[in-house]
Amino acid sequence: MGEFDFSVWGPSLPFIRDGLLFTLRLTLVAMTGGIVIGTLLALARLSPIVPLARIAGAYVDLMRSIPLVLVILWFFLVIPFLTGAPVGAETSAIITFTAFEAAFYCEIMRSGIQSVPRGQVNAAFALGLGQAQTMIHVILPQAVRNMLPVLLTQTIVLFQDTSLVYAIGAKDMLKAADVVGKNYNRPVEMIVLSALIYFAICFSLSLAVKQLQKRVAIVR
Amino acid sequence: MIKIQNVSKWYGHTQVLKDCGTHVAKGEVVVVCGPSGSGKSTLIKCVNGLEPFTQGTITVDGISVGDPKTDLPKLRARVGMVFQHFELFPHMSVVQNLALAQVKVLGRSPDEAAARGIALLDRVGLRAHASKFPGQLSGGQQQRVAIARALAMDPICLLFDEPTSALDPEMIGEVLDVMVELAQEGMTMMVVTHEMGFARKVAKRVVFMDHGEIVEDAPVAQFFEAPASERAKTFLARILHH
Amino acid sequence: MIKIQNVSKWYGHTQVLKDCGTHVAKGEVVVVCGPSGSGKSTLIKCVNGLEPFTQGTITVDGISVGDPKTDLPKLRARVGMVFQHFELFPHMSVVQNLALAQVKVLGRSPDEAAARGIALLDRVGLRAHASKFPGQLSGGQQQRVAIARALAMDPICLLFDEPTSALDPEMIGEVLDVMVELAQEGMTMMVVTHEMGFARKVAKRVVFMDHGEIVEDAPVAQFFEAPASERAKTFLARILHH
Amino acid sequence: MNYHWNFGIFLEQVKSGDETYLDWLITGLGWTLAVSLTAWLLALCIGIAVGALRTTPSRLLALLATAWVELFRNIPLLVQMFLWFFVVPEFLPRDWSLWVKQDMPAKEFVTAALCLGFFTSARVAEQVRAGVGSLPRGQRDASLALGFTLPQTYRHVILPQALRIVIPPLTSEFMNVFKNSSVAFAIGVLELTFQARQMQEDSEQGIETYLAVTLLYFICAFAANRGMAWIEAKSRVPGLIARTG
Amino acid sequence: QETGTLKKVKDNGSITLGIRESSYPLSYLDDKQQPVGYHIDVCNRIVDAVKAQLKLPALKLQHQAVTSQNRIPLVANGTVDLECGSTTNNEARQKQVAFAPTTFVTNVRMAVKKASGITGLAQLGGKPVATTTGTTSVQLMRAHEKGKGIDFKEVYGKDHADAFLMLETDRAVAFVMDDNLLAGLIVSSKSPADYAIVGEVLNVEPIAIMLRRDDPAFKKLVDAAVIGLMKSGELDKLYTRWFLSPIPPKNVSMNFPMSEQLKKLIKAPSDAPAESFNKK
Ligand SMILES: Nc1ncnc2c1ncn2[C@@H]1O[C@H](COP(=O)(O)OP(=O)(O)OP(=O)(O)O)[C@@H](O)[C@H]1O
Ligand SMILES: Nc1ncnc2c1ncn2[C@@H]1O[C@H](COP(=O)(O)OP(=O)(O)OP(=O)(O)O)[C@@H](O)[C@H]1O
Ligand SMILES: [Mg+2]
Ligand SMILES: [Mg+2]
Repeated sequence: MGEFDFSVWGPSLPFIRDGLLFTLRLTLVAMTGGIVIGTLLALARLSPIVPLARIAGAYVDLMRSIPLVLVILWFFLVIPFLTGAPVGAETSAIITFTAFEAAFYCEIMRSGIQSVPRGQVNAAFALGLGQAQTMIHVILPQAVRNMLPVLLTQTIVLFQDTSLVYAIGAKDMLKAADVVGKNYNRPVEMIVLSALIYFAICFSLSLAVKQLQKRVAIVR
Repeated sequence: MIKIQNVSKWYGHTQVLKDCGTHVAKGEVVVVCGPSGSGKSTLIKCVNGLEPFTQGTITVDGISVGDPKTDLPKLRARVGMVFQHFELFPHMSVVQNLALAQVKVLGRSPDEAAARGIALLDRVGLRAHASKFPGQLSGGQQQRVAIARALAMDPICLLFDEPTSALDPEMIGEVLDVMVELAQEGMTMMVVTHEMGFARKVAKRVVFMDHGEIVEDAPVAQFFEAPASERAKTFLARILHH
Repeated sequence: MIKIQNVSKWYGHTQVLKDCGTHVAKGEVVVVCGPSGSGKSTLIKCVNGLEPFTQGTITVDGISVGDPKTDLPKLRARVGMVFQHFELFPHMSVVQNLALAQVKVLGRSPDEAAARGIALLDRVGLRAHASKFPGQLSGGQQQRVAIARALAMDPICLLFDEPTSALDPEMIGEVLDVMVELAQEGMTMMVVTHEMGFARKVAKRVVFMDHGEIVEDAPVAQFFEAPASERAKTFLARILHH
Repeated sequence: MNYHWNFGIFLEQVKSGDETYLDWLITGLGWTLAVSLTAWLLALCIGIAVGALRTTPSRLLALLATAWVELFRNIPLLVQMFLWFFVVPEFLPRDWSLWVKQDMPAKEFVTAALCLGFFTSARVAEQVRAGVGSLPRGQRDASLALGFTLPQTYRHVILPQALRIVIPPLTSEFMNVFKNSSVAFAIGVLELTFQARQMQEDSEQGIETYLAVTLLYFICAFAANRGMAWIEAKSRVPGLIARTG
Repeated sequence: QETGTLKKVKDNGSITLGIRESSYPLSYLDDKQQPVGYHIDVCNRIVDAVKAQLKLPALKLQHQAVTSQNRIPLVANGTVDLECGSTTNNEARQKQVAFAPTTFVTNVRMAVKKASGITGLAQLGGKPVATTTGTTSVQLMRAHEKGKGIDFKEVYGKDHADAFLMLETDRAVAFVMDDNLLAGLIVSSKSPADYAIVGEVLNVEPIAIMLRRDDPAFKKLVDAAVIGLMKSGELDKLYTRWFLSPIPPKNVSMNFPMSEQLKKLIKAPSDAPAESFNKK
């Protein structure tokens, strides 16, 4: 291709912006949903009720063993049969990512919960707090603080993984860049642009994580 | 107040408590000692139901701890406990640590709970530190906060599990001072400790455990001057040696 | 043997050692004590160059520790050190712990190193445990292994940083016994400890530190009977109180 | 469902050739394994080195190692794959560039394995760094105090412990390598995803195809998981309680 | 009373078209990233017919991007009602889906750089040949009588644009693909004059709009609409608009005259699969 021509970046910006908005929305929703469901899954995995723990464990192991792009495809193809009605690519992406990320957040929250010393549970019980109160007021706040860096790092991974929605034709940032690249026949330049954008966003996020880590870390 | 009768406990195939029995009357201080792994922590945790036990009965103020019908949280709210590693909640300020259970368990209003908390902090000499976080305090200060936290629930008795053994030597004194004061005010206490000076000063009886058994249960003077068992003698020699 | 002159050290803007100076002659035992955070660990780590210092000089056996030209690994191989938390290598068996540095640093043959290790284990009474892993030993046993590990390098002097303060009370004795024996055999030792019984028994001098300063550096008897400074008096009162 | 099922498809011949679809999938599995295992080996070597460098007192080395990690973990793998394949060769001298593009043996495989290896090495490095950081500082002191040099300290004391600690997170990464290798189809490695696309285009039995491929990936990840569990059990130190998480 | 797709469309008040993002000029995204193309226009006419039959002038039109991997399952599971891409009608697919009458015929050939002097399969021995992942062009080359015994080095792009990039950057000397796609890629390339479409026709493939199987009512409506376009000459106009006039995004013409096969098919519409086609 010899020389590069970066003038294609200009006209691509509106599409990049739209794609980025979708990417961010997907990331945010999947993160929030994933953390909530993941925490519930973690509680299930740690619960003394064996069947519940088994089911949660099986779900997590399954999700962690299949490439995300296949999960995306499966959900897209299978949800219509479950619900009886087709769902759009975006809805499907949101459901898939939430369900998939929940498995990863579950593992993070599980180790977060386990990282809280056993003595804390004893102390809470000894004060007369019940199981649920102990979880809500004593264990989870510490687990989240301990795991915040890992939770956010996983979110950065999630942000990058959203590029896999190409498999179901949803239009994220990478897709938008790809289409512009094809229209102007400058695919390489557009890939370079998306690499730069991804890097800029992920790198700032990981810097932010480091700052946050210093701020919220529990003084022991 | 506390009655322990024929309590045994197994972890799988290993027996960690063997037919233990003792009692603590109202206003009495009983010290429990013994080598590491002898089951002291396990025994004291059985008293407020933090550890389930396999056989025997324990009653606290007439309520049976092992009975499945007993409302354990309610019972525990009336029994204070202080741990070796303080176990303050590190994500809450000192006064929040004191208020949490008062609000959530006793149903006191947040203001009332905070006021009671501050009063107790005053008592252990830490009023100035009310809004600090546990991690910003020294070990001795943290343990005094932990005692105040237990007192905030207006307990009928207090359990201590090696309250000074995670402390630097210069801080042991400040914690023991608070405990001695409590004892002198008539608090019922069951204390696992190796601080024999404390035992001599305020304990009524010493319970000596080894390998899950209560080997000796004797009045303080008798325990120190004429321990009945060989094991207690060796133990005392080791621990008073230096 | 060890000469510390005008040593100062800053962490950023906080000064943790202030113009410290003392010395340990060959065959002498010097005890360092003082409140938590006073800089004892920092000072003793400066002696074998584990902590760099900002000002002053330290020489060990005539070799300057702070000199950039000094071969620190070589120097450290001749200075033994024992830590508060033992710091045995948990992934190696006891005898491997003893042999590793002999082989890799002194270049002894594995057989020779193992033989020397076993001999030293015998000496600290742990021959039977040679092929166990550190995690399978009690704290007191681990610390005795750590002392044997230091001795295996045939050190010219030994540094101890609170060797007994992480131990259960009944185990303190067994470690102190080994240390007393070493002292009586004429080993040069610099010991950070709060075990005043040990200090009385074998130390020549006591160095008392507070806030990074050496406040007092006196012969044992004088330190205990008539400490010169107010700070040392309060400290002694606190720590001997119980 | 309006779908024509045919699970016998795997034993049928492909349209233009004398192989069966099963043969295609087996070829694909072979390439998936080759790319993943090569990349994993690379990632372990680089990751351990880079992770360890980040914990050394040398500012410069730590900075370089940090740059490596940040560069390779902050760009999606798909994009990196494309950059390595299409962009990097353009910066080589013309002769080299042509050689890389036309004559380099197994160029897709080499590019994919390098790219996946580098990407994974950044994550391995993070884990290793965390593992080293979680060791008590006293271990380093103790080793230095015995006269070990810093490299010896890492070799004999720090890394053997840190690596044991990070086996669980590394297990996840190892499983991820297999899953991530599916991106290699983008530059034309004949691995599972590639074969799946080809098979579904040729046979029109897409759902059966993807079921089979999903199953194969699952088996790979599961085998990786078991393999690491075996290593973890083998390397367990008696008396050292495994840290959870 | 409606059944099948028509009932579903009526109930939902919307119809979903499956589109491709770079099947020039049948179905692709223009510079506003909106789907346009010859088959999109044909589909829009079909949708008009649906609106008329259901008396739903306000019927909502939705687009769903599909890929060659998921288009058939998406039609089968009801996500997409009409696939307006560039799908070859063949026997295997007819087991899964139904097709409208063929509206385009493509020939599989190869694009090369003029400077290479390559004009046929025979010159490809030992050289790298590009194609798109998942397509079967290489098998076609092998199967062709002139391709027998020649060893190509195959290289794969993940989509047509990537495969073309391989040709452009000298990773491959030829790109084997449907000729309309090749023409589209060449026209939008940096220097269209450097490329040529050459060589033997490896395969002739009827391209058609895809719909769900076993839905006679909908199939009848679609067939009627497409045949109507053919009979009225409107399809010719659409062909001219997309293949012989300037088109977005670059506003240049592909200059791709209608093949004899397509002319025949417009006279005698048919939804017969490729297999019946290539019978010589
Ligand atoms: N969760 C457990 N599973 C199996 N064994 C246990 C468990 N917890 C404690 N034990 C065993 O029970 C015995 C008694 O333990 P306990 O903690 O009560 O001893 P202790 O006297 O308090 O010792 P220390 O002075 O070290 O605190 C020990 O041998 C210990 O190994
Ligand atoms: N890495 C560090 N960065 C900043 N300050 C430090 C660091 N390490 C130690 N300090 C500070 O240096 C001072 C001396 O610490 P040092 O560990 O030497 O005290 P110590 O006398 O050994 O206390 P202890 O009895 O608790 O072991 C303390 O105030 C400590 O907070
Ligand atoms: Mg205990
Ligand atoms: Mg210290």
